[in-house]
Amino acid sequence: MASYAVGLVFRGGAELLFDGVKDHHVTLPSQSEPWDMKQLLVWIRGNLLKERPELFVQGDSVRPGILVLINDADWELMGELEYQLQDQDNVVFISTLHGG
Amino acid sequence: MASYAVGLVFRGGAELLFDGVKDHHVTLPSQSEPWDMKQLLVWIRGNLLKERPELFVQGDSVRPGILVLINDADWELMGELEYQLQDQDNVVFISTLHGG
Amino acid sequence: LSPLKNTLTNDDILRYSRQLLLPELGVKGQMSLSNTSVLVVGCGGLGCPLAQYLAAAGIGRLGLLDYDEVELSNLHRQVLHTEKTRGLPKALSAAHALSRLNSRVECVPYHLKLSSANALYLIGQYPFMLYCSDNVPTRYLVNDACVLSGKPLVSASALRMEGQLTVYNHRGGPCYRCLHPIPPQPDTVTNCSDGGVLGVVPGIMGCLQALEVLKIASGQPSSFGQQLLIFDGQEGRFRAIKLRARRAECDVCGETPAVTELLDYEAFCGMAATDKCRRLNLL
Amino acid sequence: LSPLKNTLTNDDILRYSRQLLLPELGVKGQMSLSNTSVLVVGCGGLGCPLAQYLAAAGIGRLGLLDYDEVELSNLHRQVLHTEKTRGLPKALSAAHALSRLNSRVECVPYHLKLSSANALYLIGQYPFMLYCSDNVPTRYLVNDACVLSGKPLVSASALRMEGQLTVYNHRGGPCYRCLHPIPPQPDTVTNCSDGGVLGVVPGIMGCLQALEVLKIASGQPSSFGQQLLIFDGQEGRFRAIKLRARRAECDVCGETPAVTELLDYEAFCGMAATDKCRRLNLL
Ligand SMILES: [Zn+2]
Ligand SMILES: [Zn+2]
Repeated sequence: MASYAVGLVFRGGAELLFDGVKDHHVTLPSQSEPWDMKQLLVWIRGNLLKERPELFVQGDSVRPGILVLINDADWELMGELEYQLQDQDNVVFISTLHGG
Repeated sequence: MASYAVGLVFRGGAELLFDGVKDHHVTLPSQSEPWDMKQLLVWIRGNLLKERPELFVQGDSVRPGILVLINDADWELMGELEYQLQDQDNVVFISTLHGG
Repeated sequence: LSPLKNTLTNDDILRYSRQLLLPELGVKGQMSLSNTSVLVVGCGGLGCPLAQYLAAAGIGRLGLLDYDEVELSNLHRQVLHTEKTRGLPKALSAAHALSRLNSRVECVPYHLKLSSANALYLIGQYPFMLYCSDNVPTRYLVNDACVLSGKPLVSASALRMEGQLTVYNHRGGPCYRCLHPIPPQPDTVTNCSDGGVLGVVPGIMGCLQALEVLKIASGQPSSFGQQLLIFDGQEGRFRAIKLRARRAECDVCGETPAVTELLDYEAFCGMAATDKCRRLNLL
Repeated sequence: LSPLKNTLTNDDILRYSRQLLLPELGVKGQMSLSNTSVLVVGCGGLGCPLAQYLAAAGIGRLGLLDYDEVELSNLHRQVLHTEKTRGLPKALSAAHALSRLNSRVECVPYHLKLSSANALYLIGQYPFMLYCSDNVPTRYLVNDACVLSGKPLVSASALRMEGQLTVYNHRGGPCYRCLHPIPPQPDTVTNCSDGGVLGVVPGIMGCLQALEVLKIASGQPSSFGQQLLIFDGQEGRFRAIKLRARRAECDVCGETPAVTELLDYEAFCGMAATDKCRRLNLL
């Protein structure tokens, strides 16, 4: 049962759903199986999210308009919801901006 | 006798003394003592520098106007000439720009 | 389009002398710039610095498209406009300012709204397209029009103290739909009228857009195909993100595209292609 | 200096509405900006975008210093000047352009050369100092004047397709002399006349300078004290470097400073405080 210390970063306005805190360093509870992104989203919703969950998650995944980056790469390159987290991973959730 | 693969980066015009090549990946020859920055400068002068060494080195050190950065920190924080290189270190030599 | 320019005049050589010195540009690159035309969609916080530096650098023709008029609340970030041009069409105000800077550039103001009816025609006249507007339907419209015309889209956005920049549909990289197959729900979208913006942040992002256009137009590779640049102005931090490649299943740039002509994007996104309505609701 | 402004007018509220919305700025931050004065040394490739966004954001007073006149070869990057202002002092040309953008900003043109004789007097009238000139003696002069007056120095430079940015003498960080105790030899220095510059690169760096001034002036921490930002425009890559702290042995900001008044910096550096001579030699 490995411990997972991961960095969670919210940008582009996504931080406003987390009391305006942009950078979170969290330790995920130990479990027998490795953590995957799907579980991480459930955990964030239950433990970090302060308001209006529908602005962050939708179904199993993040809502349209939020990009997810794992260690500075698009999560689509890493397996999306099935990606298995590693200790010290850095996950960024970024709302797409529409201003100009 | 460890092997040292280091990245050498030249910017701000310093690359013009190295045939315009900005990024070099080099393996330093094995030696019984660890490599330090002083020895690295001698090695660069003997093996990489293409022209006008006085525009890069002066005495034991780099000429005034060039900043040296080891792993993205000012080398003054790392011991300057006495810093002992580690395998995979990244060393940046950057000329201070004066345009505007 | 004007006939190809084959030589630099003496005035050109003097005007562009500092950039002609650059090995990355040189006379050949400068000639490419002067034979390039660029359509800037939106003469606002991003479009102003972008058009300013493209005109200064000697782009041959600049299309300046905006349906809006200059308001006092624009001037903290839309630096081509002035107190005297309040009430004038932004496209016209920008064209006047740019002509004062470089009369060698042909500035074409379009005081109209980009729509499914005119987008392909307009884009057809410009090899480059720059997206600087600030609403979701126009984003999908511009993206699809660029994909259907086979043109790169140098896209940026800025809100509050943050900015984002990507070059879509360029050398195997994704289009906007590859990243965002489903439009966001209207209540998740914040624009400058709602969220505010520090004017110099679109300034930085618009300049970075201009740099990428100048690189591509002069034959240098762009740094932001399949890359997303994220800027956090509060931290002064830039982060570069590797994006997915073009998606084979993409509705517009994929292998069996469902979108083969422009749609009704306001209906597709469920919101108006403007930020005016939201503003009116707030006041 | 004008009397302190204690309120925003209705026009101010409208003009700055998009930035007043920002929690990082708000009415308090906007009032701070309108009571701040900034001296811009050099109205060139960096000074133009910098002054443009400071004026747009509502800085109270802008000192615009430049001894030079507008030339055609400036216009590819010095975007406040125009074809019509060729031959006019740059300080005046810039002041006119900025007044059109924001007549609420007091623009003070100084058509003169910063020197050991006038620097402390001029800097004494401005809490902020921005360095945008392009020669080594002026760099040391400006640095020493800022240290002797206890003021931060938001410094940038740009050459070819690269840029650098630091805030010197700010919150325990180093001054320019801490980093560069010995001036470079004249033959190692390249300026824009010699090396060329792509105009939008100083555009990007000048905007980043403006952002740091706006942050500091509105009470936010700067991101670049004891940090050096390096930009490579060809790669589109930013790199942030942690710099040394203030050096105890520094000749000007150290514990027993040797420099307690301004020097003859041309003699100290062995070169003229201009890029004109070199340019004349080349032609
Ligand atoms: Zn696509
Ligand atoms: Zn010092």
